[in-house]
Amino acid sequence: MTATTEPQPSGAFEPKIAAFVCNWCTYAGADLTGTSRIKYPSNVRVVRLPCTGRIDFMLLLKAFARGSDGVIVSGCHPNDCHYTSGNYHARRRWMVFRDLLDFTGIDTRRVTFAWVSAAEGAKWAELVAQVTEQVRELGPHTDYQALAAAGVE
Amino acid sequence: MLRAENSEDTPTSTEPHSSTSDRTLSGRLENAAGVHSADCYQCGKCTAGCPLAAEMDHAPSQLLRMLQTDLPQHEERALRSRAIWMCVGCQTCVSRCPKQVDLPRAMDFLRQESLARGLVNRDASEIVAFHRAFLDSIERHGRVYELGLVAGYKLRTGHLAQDTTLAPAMVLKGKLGLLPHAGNRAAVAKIFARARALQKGSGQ
Amino acid sequence: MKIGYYPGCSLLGSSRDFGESVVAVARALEVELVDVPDWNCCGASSAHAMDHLLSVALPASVLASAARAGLTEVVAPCASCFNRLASARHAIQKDPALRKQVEQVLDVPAGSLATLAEKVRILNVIDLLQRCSDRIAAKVTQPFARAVACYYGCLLVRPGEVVGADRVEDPVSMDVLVEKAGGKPVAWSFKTECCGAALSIPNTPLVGKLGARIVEDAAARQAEAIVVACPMCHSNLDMRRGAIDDARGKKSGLPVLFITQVVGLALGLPPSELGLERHFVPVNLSRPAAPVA
Amino acid sequence: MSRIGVFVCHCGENIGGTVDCAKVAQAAGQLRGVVHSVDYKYMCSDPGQSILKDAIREKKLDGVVVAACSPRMHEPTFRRAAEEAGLNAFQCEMANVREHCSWVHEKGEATTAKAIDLVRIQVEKVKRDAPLHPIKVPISKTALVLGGGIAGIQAALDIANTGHEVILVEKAPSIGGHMSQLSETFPTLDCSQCILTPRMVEVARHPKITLYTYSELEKLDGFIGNFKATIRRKARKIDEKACNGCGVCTQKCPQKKIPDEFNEGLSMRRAIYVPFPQAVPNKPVIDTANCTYFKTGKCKACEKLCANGAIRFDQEDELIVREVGAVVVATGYKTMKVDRFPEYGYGQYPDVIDGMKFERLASASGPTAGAIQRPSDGKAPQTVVFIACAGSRDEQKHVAYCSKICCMYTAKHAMLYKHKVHGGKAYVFYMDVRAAGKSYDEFVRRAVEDDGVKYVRGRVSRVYQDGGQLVVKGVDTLLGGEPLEIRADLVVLATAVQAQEGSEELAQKLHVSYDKYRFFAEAHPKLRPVETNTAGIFLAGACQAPRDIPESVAQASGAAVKVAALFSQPELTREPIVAVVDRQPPPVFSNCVGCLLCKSACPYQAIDQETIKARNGDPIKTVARVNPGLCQGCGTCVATCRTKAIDLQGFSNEQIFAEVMAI
Repeated sequence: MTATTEPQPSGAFEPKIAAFVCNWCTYAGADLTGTSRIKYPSNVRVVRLPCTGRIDFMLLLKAFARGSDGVIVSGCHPNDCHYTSGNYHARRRWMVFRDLLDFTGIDTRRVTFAWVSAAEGAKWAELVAQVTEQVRELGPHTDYQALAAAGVE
Repeated sequence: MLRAENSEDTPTSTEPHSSTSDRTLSGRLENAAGVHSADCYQCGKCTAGCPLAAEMDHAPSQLLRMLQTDLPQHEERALRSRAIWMCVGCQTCVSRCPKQVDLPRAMDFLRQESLARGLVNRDASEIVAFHRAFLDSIERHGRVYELGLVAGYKLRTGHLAQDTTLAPAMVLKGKLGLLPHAGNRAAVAKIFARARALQKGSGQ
Repeated sequence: MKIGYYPGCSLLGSSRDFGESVVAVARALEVELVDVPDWNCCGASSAHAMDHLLSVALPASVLASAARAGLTEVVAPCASCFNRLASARHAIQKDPALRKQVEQVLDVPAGSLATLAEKVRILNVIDLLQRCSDRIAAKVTQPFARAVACYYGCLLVRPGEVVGADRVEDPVSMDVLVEKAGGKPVAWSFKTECCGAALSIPNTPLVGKLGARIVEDAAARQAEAIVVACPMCHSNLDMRRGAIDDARGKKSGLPVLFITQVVGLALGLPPSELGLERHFVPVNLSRPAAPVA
Repeated sequence: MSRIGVFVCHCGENIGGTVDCAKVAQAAGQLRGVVHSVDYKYMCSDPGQSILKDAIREKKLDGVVVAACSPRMHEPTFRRAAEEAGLNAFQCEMANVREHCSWVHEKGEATTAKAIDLVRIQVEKVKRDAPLHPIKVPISKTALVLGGGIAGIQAALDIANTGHEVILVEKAPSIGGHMSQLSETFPTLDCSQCILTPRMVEVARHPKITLYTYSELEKLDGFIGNFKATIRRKARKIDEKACNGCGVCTQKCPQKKIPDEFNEGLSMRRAIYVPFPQAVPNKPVIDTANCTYFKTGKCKACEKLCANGAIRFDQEDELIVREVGAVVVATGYKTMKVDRFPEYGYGQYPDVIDGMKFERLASASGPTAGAIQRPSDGKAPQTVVFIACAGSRDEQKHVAYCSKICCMYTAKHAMLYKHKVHGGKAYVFYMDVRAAGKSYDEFVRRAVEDDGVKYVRGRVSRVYQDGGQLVVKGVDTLLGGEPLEIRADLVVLATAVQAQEGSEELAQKLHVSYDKYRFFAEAHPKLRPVETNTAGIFLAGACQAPRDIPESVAQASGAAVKVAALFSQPELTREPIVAVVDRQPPPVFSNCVGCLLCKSACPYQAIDQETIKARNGDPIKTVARVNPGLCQGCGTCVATCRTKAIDLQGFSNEQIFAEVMAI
C-alpha cells in the first residue's frame, strides 16, 4: 500500500486523525462547515457510515494499527438518531471498548467520542481543531506499529 | 438528525461581532464593558420603563442609537448628555430588555468616558459633585461620613442652604453622626491609589 | 445561628433605625451577628458611576475580609450594599481579567480571589428573615395586624441573575414575611418602581415626584404603612416626605417601616429598641388597626 | 484486477483554487487498479458527465471515483451517469474534496495531499463495491393526515379528490382547528366560520375520507409507502352511530361550570358537550375529568335523557391499526399564554387578554355575540391597547423569531374594535409592521387612515392595574423616545405563535427533525418546503413555522400533490443499502449461529429468524433473516454480530476496513 507521507514543512509533528461519522448528522454537519467556509486543520480523514451504530470498534484498532494517531467517533445527538437508536448502541459499545483500549495500552485520550448535528458546522471545526491539538500534544502513536513490526500482530 | 436543519446554505458566522475597534465609542464600550450596542433594535422598552426618562434630555434608547451610527457628532452628543448622569442604575431597563443590552453598565461607561474627555454636561455638575464628595469621603475615612459628605457636596456646589432644615432634625433623631466613624482608613486609601495607578497605566 | 454582618455606612448613620432593628430582631431570633472585620464602604451609588474598577474593588475588599475571617455567609441589610456586594461577587466570578485587576488593586496574591464567590455568600435582610420564618411565626406575641404595602424597590430584585430574586416584576418574599408577623400585605402596583435612589441629595424634587406615585398608590390601596428593606428607599419615602407632599400637593401621614421593625414589633420588642422614634413620618401605633377586609 | 477510473472536478475555483487537481489526478493514476484518471473544470456539467460515460465505455471501467463535492450533493447525478454508461450505479463512489477539503483548508501542499488521500480511500472502497440492484416495494395508497385544522382539511380534501383514500386524525372532538375560533379574517374581513364550515362538512361527507376525531397517533412504524399507523380513538363515552346529535344531553347536564376551551374560557360549558354548534362531527363527548358521574359515581342525567341510548359510560379507548403510504403532518400551533409575561401582570389581570380571546369576543358566534366586552365587568372598553410582538422577537425571555401573523391580526382586531365600539380609542404599540402579503399593507393602512387606529412605535415596558383601569407604560420612539402612559380598559397581547403542545414527542414518533423551537423541519428551506427528512412524511401549515391561512392552504395543497405523485407510481424503488445474512453452500450453510443479538439491536424489527431445512424438511440450522422491505440500512446489526455473519450492502466490512487501511 502506498501511503502519501504528510508534508511536514516545519518538521513539526502532524498527527493523522481518522474520523468515523454517521451520514445524517456529523457528515452533514461537516458539509455545513464547508458551505460556511469555516477553516480547520487538514489532519482529519473522514470515513462515512450510515450510522454510528454501524461502527465496529475493531475499526478503531485497525486505524491505530495503520498509523492513525487519533480517532474521532461522531454521530447524532442522543434522541436525534436518524435510525432512532443507533447512536445509543454506539455509545454503549464505546463504554465497553474504552476499557479494552486502555488494556491494550492505547491512551484513551487518542479517541474522542462526540455528537455533532447537521446544524453544527462550527462545532465540527472546533472538534477537529481541538482533537488535532490534543493528539499533537500526545505525540505520534508508535506503539502499535512497533508491536506489529515485532510480529506480535 | 433532529434539530437539524437543512444545512446546505445556511450561513454560519463564527465571529459574533464584527467591529470591536477602539476607535469608535461603541467599540470602546464593547471592549471595556462587554456591551454590544448593535444588539439593540430600538424597540424603546428601556425608555418606556425608565423612571427618569421623562427628565432626560435624550431617552436611554436614543443614547444607544447615538452609539450605533459610529459617527463622531452622535458620540459626542451622547457624552455631553445630561441623561447619562440621570441614570440611577435601577436596572429596570435591562431586566426587561428583549436583547439583554446592559444599559446601566453602558451608562457607567459613558459617564467615565465623559469625565475623562471633559465633556460632562453642565446640568450634571450637582450630580458629579455628589459622587465626587461621596468617593472623597470613602477615600478619606474608609467609610462614608455623612455629615462630611453633605458638607463636601455643599462646598462643591455652593448649595449652602440646601437641606438646612433637614440637617438639624437628622441630628436630633440621631441620624447624622457629628463625628466620622472608624474604618480601615489606610487600607482604603491604598485601594484608591492603586486603582488610580493601574488605570493610568493602562491608559483608561 | 452565626452569620457575618456587614452593616455598611448608612446603618451606623442616617439609617440607624434600620441598624438598631436588625440587631434587635437578630438577637430576639437567636442569630449571632459577627461584624466583618475592618469593613470599608462598598462604594454604593457613586463608585460605579465614576469608576468601574473601584466599584468592584471596594466590595471585593469587604468580601475578602469576610473570607479571611472564615465567614461563609454575610448579611448586608442595606439593599444598596447587598446589591454592590452581590454584583462584585458576580463580576469577579464572570470576568477573570477584571478579577486580576482587582487582585492588584487590593494587593492580594494573583488568583486568590478566584474562589471568593464560592467562599462567601451574600444575604439581604429578607433572606435572613426567611431563614428564621418558622421561628418568627412561633415567637409572634403581638401580631402586626395591619394592611401594609411591601415596597421592594430596585436593588433587592434586579438584576435577577445577580441577586437571585423570587419574582422580578411582582416579588412576594417580603409579603410572606409580613404575613408571618400577622400583617396583611395589599396587592399594589409599585412594588418595584424606582424611588430615585441617590438623586435624593442632588435632585430632591425629582425624588419627591417619584416617591409621590408610590405613596399615592399605597394610600389608594388602603395600606396603613409601607414596608421596606432598603435604607435609601426608606429615606426617600420618609425623610423626603416633604418633597413627596409638595409633588402630590397634599400631606400624607402614611408611615414607612423597615421589615425588621415590623417583625420586631410582632415579636413584642419595644419601639425604642427598633429605632421607630427616629422616623420623620411618625409611626403612630396607638391608633386602632383599621379593619382589614 | 480492477479497472478503476478517477475523475477530479475543479468545481471552477471552488476546488481548483485550493487543491492542485491535476496533481490529484496524476497521483490517482499511480494507484493500483486505477487505469484512467483525469481532471476537469465541472464534472457535473453535461460535458463533464460525458467524459465519465465515455471513459466507462471506452476503458471498460468496473468502478469510478468522482472527486468533487459532497456525495450528499451529487452522488445521484454521477450514479445515474454511470448507469447510463452501463456500469452498476453502486460502483460509483465520490471523494468529498470540496466540503471536506478545499472549502475548509488553506491552499497548499497539505490540502492537495489530503485530497489525494481522500481519493485513495474511495478507490479502495470502490474496488470492493459489489453491483447492487434497487429494491422494489409496493405502496399502500392511503394517506394519513394528522390534524384537522384548515391545513389538514385542505390536504385531506385535495388527496381524496385525486381518488386516494385518506385517514384524517384530529385530537379534538371536532375538526376545524384554530380557524373555527376566528371572527373575521384578514385582509378581506370575511367571516372565518362562513368559509370554513363548508369545507368541514365536505370532509365529513367525502367517500374517500375516514375521519377519526378525538383521536391521536399512537405509533408509526415502517417506511415510505408502507407505514403502519396505530391510532388511539379516545373514548367519547358516546356511541357515535346511535347518537343523532339532538343535543338534549348537552343542555341538561347539571355540571355547567367548566371553562369552555373553544371560547378561551370566556364562557362555561357542560361536562357533556359539543365544542361549538357547527362541530364536525356534531356528536358530544363526555369530559370525564369533570363529569359528576365519573367523579362521584352518581348522576347519569345524560343517560336518562338520551332517547337513543347512545351514552356509553363504560366505553374504552380503541386502538386502530391502518396501513398507509404517506403522512401529512398538519398539527398546527399554539399561542403563548399571557401568564408568561411578568411585566404585563403574570396573567393576573382579567382585562389583559391574548389575541385568541379577542377573536372570541369579536366573533358573532362567540359568548358576547360579537360585542366587545371586557372580561372583568362586561363593559365596553373605551380605550383598548394592542401590544404587538408579545413574546416574539424577544430572544432573552421568549422566542427570537417573528410570529408573522400578529401584525395582520392586530390591525384586524383594532379595526373590528373601532367598527364595534363607536368613539372608542385603539392604540397599537408595535416595533415594525410586517405586512408583506397580497393586499396586506393596504389593509393595515386602512386601519390607520380610515378607522383612526393610533399606531405608536415602541415596545411596552409594563402594564399595571390602577383603579378599574390598566396603565400601559409605553414609549413613542418616533417622538425621540418620549415615555407615554395610556390608561386603558382592555389590553390585548399579540402573543407569540409557538409549536404545538407535544411536538417533540410527535417528531420522535414520526422520525422527523424539528428546530430549536420545536417546529418541524422541512427537508430544504427553499427547494423542499413541504417534505421532511423522512421520506413519505410531509408538512402542511403552522406545524412547520408560523403561517397564516392562505399560506397554510397553499402548503397543504403542495403536500397533497407530493402524496398524489407518490401514489401515482405502481411501486417504489429503494436504495439497496440493506443488511444481508451470510448464506453459503453446505455443510456450513451460514456463519450465523442464530443468537439473534442482531434482532434485539434492530430499531426497525426488520430481523426475524428462519430455519434452514434439508430437502426432506428436517431443520438444519436456525439463522437470522433480514426483511429488506423493513431494513433501513443503519448497520447496527453488523456491529453487533459476533460471527460477522451479517453485513451491510454498500457499507460492507470489507469495504470499510479497506477504507481504514487506506487512511
